[in-house]
Amino acid sequence: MKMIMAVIRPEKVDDVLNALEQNNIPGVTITEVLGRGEQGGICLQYRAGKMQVKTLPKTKLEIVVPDKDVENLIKVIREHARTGKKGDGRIFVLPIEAAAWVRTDDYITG
Amino acid sequence: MKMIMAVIRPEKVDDVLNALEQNNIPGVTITEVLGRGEQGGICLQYRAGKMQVKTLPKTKLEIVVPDKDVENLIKVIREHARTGKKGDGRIFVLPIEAAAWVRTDDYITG
Amino acid sequence: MKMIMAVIRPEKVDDVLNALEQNNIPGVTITEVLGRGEQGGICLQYRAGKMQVKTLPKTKLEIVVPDKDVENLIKVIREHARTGKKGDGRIFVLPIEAAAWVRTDDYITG
Amino acid sequence: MVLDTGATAWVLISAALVLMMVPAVGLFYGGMVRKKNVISTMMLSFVALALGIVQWIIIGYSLAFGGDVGGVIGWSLDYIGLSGIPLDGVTNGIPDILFVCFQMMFACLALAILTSGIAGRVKMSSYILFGLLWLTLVYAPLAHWAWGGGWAAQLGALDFAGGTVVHISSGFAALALALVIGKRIGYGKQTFAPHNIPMTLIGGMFLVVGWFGFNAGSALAANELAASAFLVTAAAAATGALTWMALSWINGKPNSLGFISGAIAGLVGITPAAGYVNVIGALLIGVITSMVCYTALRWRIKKGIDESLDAWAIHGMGGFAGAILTGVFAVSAICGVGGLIEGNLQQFGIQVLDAVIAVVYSFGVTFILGWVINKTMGLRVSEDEEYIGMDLVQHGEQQA
Amino acid sequence: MVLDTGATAWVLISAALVLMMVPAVGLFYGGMVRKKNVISTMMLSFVALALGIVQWIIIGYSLAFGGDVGGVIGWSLDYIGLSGIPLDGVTNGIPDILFVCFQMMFACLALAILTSGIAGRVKMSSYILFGLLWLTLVYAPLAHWAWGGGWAAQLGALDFAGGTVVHISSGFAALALALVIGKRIGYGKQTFAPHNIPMTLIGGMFLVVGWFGFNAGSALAANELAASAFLVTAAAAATGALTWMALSWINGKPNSLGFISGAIAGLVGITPAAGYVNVIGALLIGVITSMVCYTALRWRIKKGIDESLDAWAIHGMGGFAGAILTGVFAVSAICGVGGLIEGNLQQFGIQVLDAVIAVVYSFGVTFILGWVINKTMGLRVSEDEEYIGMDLVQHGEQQA
Amino acid sequence: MVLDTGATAWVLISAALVLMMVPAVGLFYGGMVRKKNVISTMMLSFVALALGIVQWIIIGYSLAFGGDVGGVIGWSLDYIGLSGIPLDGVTNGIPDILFVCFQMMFACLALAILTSGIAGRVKMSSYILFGLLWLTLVYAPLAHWAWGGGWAAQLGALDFAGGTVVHISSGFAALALALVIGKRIGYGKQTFAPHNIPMTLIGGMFLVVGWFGFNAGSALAANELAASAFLVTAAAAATGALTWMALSWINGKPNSLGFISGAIAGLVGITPAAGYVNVIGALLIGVITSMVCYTALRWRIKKGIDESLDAWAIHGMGGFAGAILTGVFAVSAICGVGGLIEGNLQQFGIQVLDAVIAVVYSFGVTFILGWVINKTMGLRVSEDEEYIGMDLVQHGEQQA
Ligand SMILES: Nc1ncnc2c1ncn2[C@@H]1O[C@H](COP(=O)(O)OP(=O)(O)O)[C@@H](O)[C@H]1O
Ligand SMILES: Nc1ncnc2c1ncn2[C@@H]1O[C@H](COP(=O)(O)OP(=O)(O)O)[C@@H](O)[C@H]1O
Ligand SMILES: Nc1ncnc2c1ncn2[C@@H]1O[C@H](COP(=O)(O)OP(=O)(O)O)[C@@H](O)[C@H]1O
Repeated sequence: MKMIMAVIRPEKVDDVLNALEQNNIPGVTITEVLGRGEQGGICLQYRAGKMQVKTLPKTKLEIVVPDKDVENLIKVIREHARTGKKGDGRIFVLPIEAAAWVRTDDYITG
Repeated sequence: MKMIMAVIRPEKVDDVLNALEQNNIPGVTITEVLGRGEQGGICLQYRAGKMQVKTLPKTKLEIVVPDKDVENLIKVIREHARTGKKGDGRIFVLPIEAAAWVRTDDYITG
Repeated sequence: MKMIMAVIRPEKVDDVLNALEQNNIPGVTITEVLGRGEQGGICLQYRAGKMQVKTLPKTKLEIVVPDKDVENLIKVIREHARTGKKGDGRIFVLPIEAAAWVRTDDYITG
Repeated sequence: MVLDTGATAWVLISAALVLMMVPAVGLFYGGMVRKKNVISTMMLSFVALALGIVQWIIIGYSLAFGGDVGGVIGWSLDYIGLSGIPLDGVTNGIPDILFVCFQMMFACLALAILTSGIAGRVKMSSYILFGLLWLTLVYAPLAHWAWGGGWAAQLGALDFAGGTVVHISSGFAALALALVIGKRIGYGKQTFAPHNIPMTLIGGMFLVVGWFGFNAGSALAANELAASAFLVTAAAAATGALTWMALSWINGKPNSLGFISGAIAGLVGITPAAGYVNVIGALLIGVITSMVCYTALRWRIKKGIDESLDAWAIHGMGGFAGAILTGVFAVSAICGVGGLIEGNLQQFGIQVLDAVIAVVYSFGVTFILGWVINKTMGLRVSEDEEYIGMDLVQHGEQQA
Repeated sequence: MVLDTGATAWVLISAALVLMMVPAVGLFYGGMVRKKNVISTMMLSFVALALGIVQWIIIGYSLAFGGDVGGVIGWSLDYIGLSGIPLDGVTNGIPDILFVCFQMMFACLALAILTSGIAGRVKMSSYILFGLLWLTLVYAPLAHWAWGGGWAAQLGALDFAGGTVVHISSGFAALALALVIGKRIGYGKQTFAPHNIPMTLIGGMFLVVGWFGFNAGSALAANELAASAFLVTAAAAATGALTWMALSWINGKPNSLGFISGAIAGLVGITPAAGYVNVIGALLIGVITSMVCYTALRWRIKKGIDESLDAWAIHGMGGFAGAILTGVFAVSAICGVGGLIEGNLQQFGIQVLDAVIAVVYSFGVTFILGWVINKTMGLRVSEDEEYIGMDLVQHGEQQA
Repeated sequence: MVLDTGATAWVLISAALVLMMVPAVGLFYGGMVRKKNVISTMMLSFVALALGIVQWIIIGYSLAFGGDVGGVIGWSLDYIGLSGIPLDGVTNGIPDILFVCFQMMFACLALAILTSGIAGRVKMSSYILFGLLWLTLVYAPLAHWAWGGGWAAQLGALDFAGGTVVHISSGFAALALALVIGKRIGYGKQTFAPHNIPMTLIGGMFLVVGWFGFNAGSALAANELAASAFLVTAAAAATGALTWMALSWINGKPNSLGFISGAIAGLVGITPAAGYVNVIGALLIGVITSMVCYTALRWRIKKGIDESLDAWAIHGMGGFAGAILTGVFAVSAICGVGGLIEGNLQQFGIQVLDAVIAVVYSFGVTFILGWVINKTMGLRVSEDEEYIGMDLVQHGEQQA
C-alpha cells in the first residue's frame, strides 16, 4: 500500500472528493494546512507593524490505496485540482507497511 | 521505528491518550481532521442551496515508536477507540528512517 | 527523497520558515497540532469539574527534500527552533517514493 | 392614564435587552458543547425566540395576564391574538402593548434556558412541540401566579423580575427533561470538553448586559427603583462571580467558565430580590447564591446526571436560593415589606412555599410532558445520528 | 418646541442600535464567505459606517432633508457640514441634531447591506469611491422622496422605517453591482461553503436586536406607536423565521442559516409597515415576505447569479414585498390610512408605484455608477489576488 | 428635586452600554494575543468588572465623590458601602444611585483598559491585588479631581466624559506596568501575530457602540447636549478610522486592525471634548488624535517596548491629545467656554496642565505600585508557565 499525500487548493477539495468517490476511492483524511511553495512572499501588517508571511491556506488529503491504484489516483487528483496557476499543489507518495481497522481486528500488510 | 497514524473518533481521544500513557507511550502528535470512510454521504444545505458533504470530524494521532512496540500500540488503540459502529477509524503503519530531538543533538536511526 | 516531519514550538515557526527560505528550501506544509512529549500533565477544569489534559499546541512542518539536503535541513531547524527547554520538539525522517506536481505532469521518483 | 415617555423609553430598550438574552443563551451554551453540536445548540435558543413570540401573541399572554380564574390561570378571550388590547391603552405610564412585549421576552428566555437539559440529542420536531406546550402548561401558569394576579400574588409572594417564574421554572424543567431524555452517549466515559470557551464568555457577556434590562426594566419605570435594581444587580453579579472564582481556586484553578457561571448565579439570585433589597443584601445574595449553585453543580456531576449545561444548578437552584433570600433580605424601607432579618418570619415562609410549589409544579409537569412526547413521537435522535452530530443531522450544516 | 426627554432617550438609544447593525452586517456576511475573505468582508461594513458618517455630515443630510427641489432632491446650503442646524433646535419633541444622527445610521446601513454583491472580489479603493457616490446619487434621493418631502411623500406613499429607502435601494443595488463586477472565480463549479456559521448567527442576532431600534425608533417618540412597532416587528421576525424553516425543512433540512435569513426577511417585510399594521397583519407579512425571499433566493441560485450574500433576495425582494404588503395590511385605526383589505385600492397603487420606481432607480443608477467605475479604475482585484484571498491581498491580514 | 424619567432612562441604558464596554475590551484584546492566552486576556477584563463594582461600592465612590478634602481626594463616611445614599435622592433629574452606577462602570473600564500592559504574563492573584489598589490610589483621585470637586474641577479643566480620568489614567498606567513587568519572552524575536482578528473586530464593534453611552450618557440628561455629544462622537470615530486607514495604506496596506484602532483613537480624542465642540471640531479631533496615536504606536514598536496591546499609544496618548484639543476646539456657544481657536489661551493652558499632571500622577503611582507588588508577591508567572500559556496555567482551560 501507499499513502498519497496531496496538498491542493481548498476550493478544489469538493471536486476532488467527488471524483475520488466515482473512482471507488472513498477513504480519505483531510487536514487544513498552510503551505508555501515557490511562490513569492506576502507582507502582513498589524495595526502599524509589519511582518512577512509567505504561507497560504491549503488542504491536505491523505489517501491510503493499494499500490496498483496509485497511478490512477494521481491522475484523478490532477484532473480535478488543476487550474494551471501557481499554487495548484503537490502530491507525494509514501510507503505504508500495514493497515488496520479499529472496529474490527482486520490487519493487512504490504 | 515506525509511525502509527491512527484516525479515530474525537470522543475517544482522551481515553486513548490515557491508555497510551499507562503503556509508557507518552509521545504523540494530534491533529483535528475531517475524514471519509465507507460510510454514506450527508447532505449539507445553506440558506436554500444544497450540497453533498461526506466528511465527518475525526482526530488523527501520529505516534512514533520502536518496531517492537507497534503491535501492542495497535492493540491499545483498538481497545480504547472501538465502539463497534461504523466510523471507528483506521490505523496505518509508516516506516520512519530517523528521529531527532530539537532540544538536544540526539539522532537515532532505524 | 525524504519527508522531514518536525513538531516545534508555534512561536518559532516564523524563524524557522525564514531560515529555510534563506537555505533555498521554500516548500513546506504547516499544520497546527496538539502534542505530548515527556512533559508532565496539566489539569483542565470546567466550571466545577476537572480533567487531566496533557497536550500543548505545537506546529508541525512537513518538508520534502532530496536525500542530500536532509542533514542540513535538520541542522537549520534545530538552530532556529531550539530554546533549550522541554517542549522544543521532535524531528522525524520518512521515506518518500515519488513526488508529483498538480499544475504540470512532472513526476519524480527516488 | 397618562403616558410617561421616559418610562416607555426604558421599558422599550429593556424589552430589546431581554430579547438579546435569548440568542445570548444560545451563544453561552453553544461554546460549551462539542463542535459537532454548536449550531444545533444555538438554534435551540433561536427557535425558542420565534416560538415564544408566536405562542405569546396567540395564547400565552391571555393565560398569564388574562382575568384570573381561581388563582391558577388567566383567561381573556379578547387577549387571544392580542386583538382586544387597545393601541392607546396605558397603565402605570407605559403602553399596555409594551407590557405585552416585555413579558413576551421573559417567556422566550425561559424556554431557551431549559434547552440545557436536551442539547446535543433532542429532535428538532419534538422540541418545537414540547416548547409550545411547555410555554402553555408550565410557563404561563407560573407567570400568572406571580404577576397575573394568581395565588402567589394574592399571598404576597415577592418575585421582582422572575426568580420563580423564569429561573426556577426553566432550571427544574431542564432537570426533568434531562432525566426523561437520558444522558448523551458516552457521558461519564468520554470527555465532553467545551469546544469554544471564548464563545461562551461572549454569550455570558451579553447575558450580563441584558440582565440589566431584565431586572431594572422590571421596575416598569425609569425611576429610583429602576436605579436601585440596577445597582443591586451589578453588586450581586460581581460577588457571585468572585465567589465562584474563589471556590474553584480553592479546588484547583480560577477558571473562566466558573467565573462567568458565578456571575450568572449571582444574577439569578438577585432577580427575585432586585426591587426589595439594598446593596449590602445584594452583595450577600451574590455570595450565597453562588455557593449554592457551585455546590449543586458539583453534586450533579458527582451523581452523573447529564443536565448538560447546568441550567438546573445555576438557574434552578439559584432561583430557589434567590426566592428564599428575598424573604431574608427584603428591606421594608425599599418595598414596604421586610424579610427575615427584619424579623418577618411570615414573608420568609411565603417565599419558601412559593419556591417549593414552583419547583414541584415545573419539575412535575415538565417531566410528564417530556415523558408523553418521548413515548409518542420520541424526544431523541438515533444513536448513529448523535454520533455524527446534531449540526449535520438536524440542520445539514457544519462548523469547520 | 418643547423637548420630550423620554422620546429623546429612546431615539438616542435607537440610533446606537442602528449603528450597531452596520458592523453586525459585516459579521453576518463575514461568517458566510470563505475564510480567506472574512476580514475583508467585515471591513466592507466597517468602512461603510465611517464613510456614511462623513458623507452624511458633509452633504448627505442636506440632499435628503434640505429644502425640497422639485420633489426629487433636497438642498440647503446651511445643512452642508451641518453648520446651520441649531444646537437647541427641537422638532416634535426631539433635538434636530438627534434626527440627523438617527437618519445618518440608516444611510450607513444601506451601504453595508449592498456589499453583499461585491464581497470577495472588490478593490477597496474603488469601493470607497463607489460608496461615497452611491450614498450621494442613490441613497440621498431615495431618502428625500420618502421622508424629506419628495414626490413619494407628497403622493402619500407609506414607508415607516425604510423598506424602500434602505432595503429596496440596497438590495437592488447589490444585484446591479453583482452583475457589473461578475461572478467570483469558480462560482458554480467549486464549493463556496460558509466558513463560520456561528459567526453569521451572532451577526444575525445583533441585526435582530438592532432592528427594534430601527423600526420602533422610527416612531421618533417613546409612545404607543413605538410599542406597537416593537410588537409587530417581533411578530414578523418570528413568523418569517419559522416560515423559512418550514420551507427548507420541506426541501431538506431546517438549517440555521435559513432560519436567520427568514427572520431577517420578516424584519425587512415589516420595516415599511411597522407603524401602520396590527399584529395579525404583521404575522402574515412575516410569512409572505419570507416565502417571497425564499423563492427569490432559489431563483437566483438556479440562474447562477453570484449576488453573493443574498442582499437582493432578502433585502431587495423583501423590501419590495413589504412595501406592497404595507398597502395591503395598513389599518386606518392605527395610522389613518387603510390598505387593500380595507378596500383602499389607491393606497395599494401608490405603494406599488413607489416600490417599482425605487427598484428601477436604484438598480439603474447603481448599474451605471458601477459600470463607469469598473471601466475607469476597475472594481475588481486581479485573478491571482482573488485566489490568494482579499484578507491578505487587500489588508495584509489573515484569519488563521 | 424632581425626577426626569427621560434622563433617567437614558442614563440607565448608558450605564449598561458602558458596562458592556468592559468585557468588550477583553474581546478586543483577546483577539490580538496568541491563542494560548486568549481566555486569560478576556478574563483580565471580566475580572476588572467584578473588582471595580465591589471596590466602587465599598470605598471608590466615597473617595471620588465624597466631600472634597483639600482638592485632592473625596471622603464621606456614609458613602462607604453606599449606605448613606438615600434611595429617593435625585440630583439634576436623575437618581443619585444611578449616578453611582454610571460612574462605577467608568472605573471598571479604566482597569480593563490597562491590562494591555500585562496581558500574557501577569499572575492572576497579583493582578487582583493590584487592581483593587490601583482603583483606590490612582483612579479614584483622578475621578475626584475632574468630577468630584477636586482641584482640576476648581481650576475649570474640561473633561466631558473622561479623557483624563479614564484614558490618560489607564493608558499611562499600562505603560508603567509594562515597564515594571517586562517584555513577553521572545518579544522582538518571535512573531506575536494576533490569533483571531475577527474577534478583535467584534470587540471593537461593541466598544464603538458602547462609547455612545459613554460620551452621550455623560450629558447625564436626554437633551440637545446628549444629541450633540452623540453626533460629535460619531464624527470623530469616523475620521479617526479613515485617517489611520490612510496612514497605514501609505505605509503598506489598509489593515482592519488599524482601521478599528483609528476609530478608537478618534473616540478617545473626542471623549473629553464631546460636550464642548461642534461637528467640525470633532472631525478634526478625529483626524489629529488618530495621527498622534499612529505615531505613538510606531514609536513604541521601534523602541521595542512591549506595552502589548497599545493602551498607551491609543488611550494614553489619545487621551492626552484629546484633553489638549478640547482646549483648542471648545466652542463657547456650546459650553460657555471657548478654546484656543476662540483665542482663549488660558483654557488651553489649563487643559495642558491638567493632562500633564494626570500623566505624571498615573504613570508615577502605577509604576511604584507595580514595582512594590512585583518585589513582594511577584507580578509575573514563571518562564515555563509563560511558554505553556496563561489559559492552561492560570485557568486550567484551553481554546482549541
Ligand atoms: N517541498 C515541499 N514539501 C512539503 N510541502 C510542499 C513542498 N512544496 C510544496 N508543498 C506544498 O504544496 C503547496 C503548493 O505548492 P506549489 O504548487 O509550489 O504552490 P505555491 O508555491 O504557489 O503555493 C504548498 O503550499 C505546500 O503546502
Ligand atoms: N483509505 C483511507 N485513506 C486515508 N484515510 C482513511 C482511509 N479510510 C479511512 N480513513 C480515515 O479513517 C476514518 C474512519 O474510517 P471508517 O472506519 O471507514 O469510518 P467511516 O467510514 O464510518 O467514517 C475516515 O473518516 C478517514 O479519516
Ligand atoms: N513519539 C512521538 N511520536 C509522535 N510525536 C511525538 C513523539 N514524541 C514527541 N512528539 C511530538 O513532539 C512534541 C515535542 O516533544 P518534546 O520535545 O518531548 O516536548 P514536550 O514533551 O515538552 O512537549 C510533542 O508535543 C509531540 O507533538
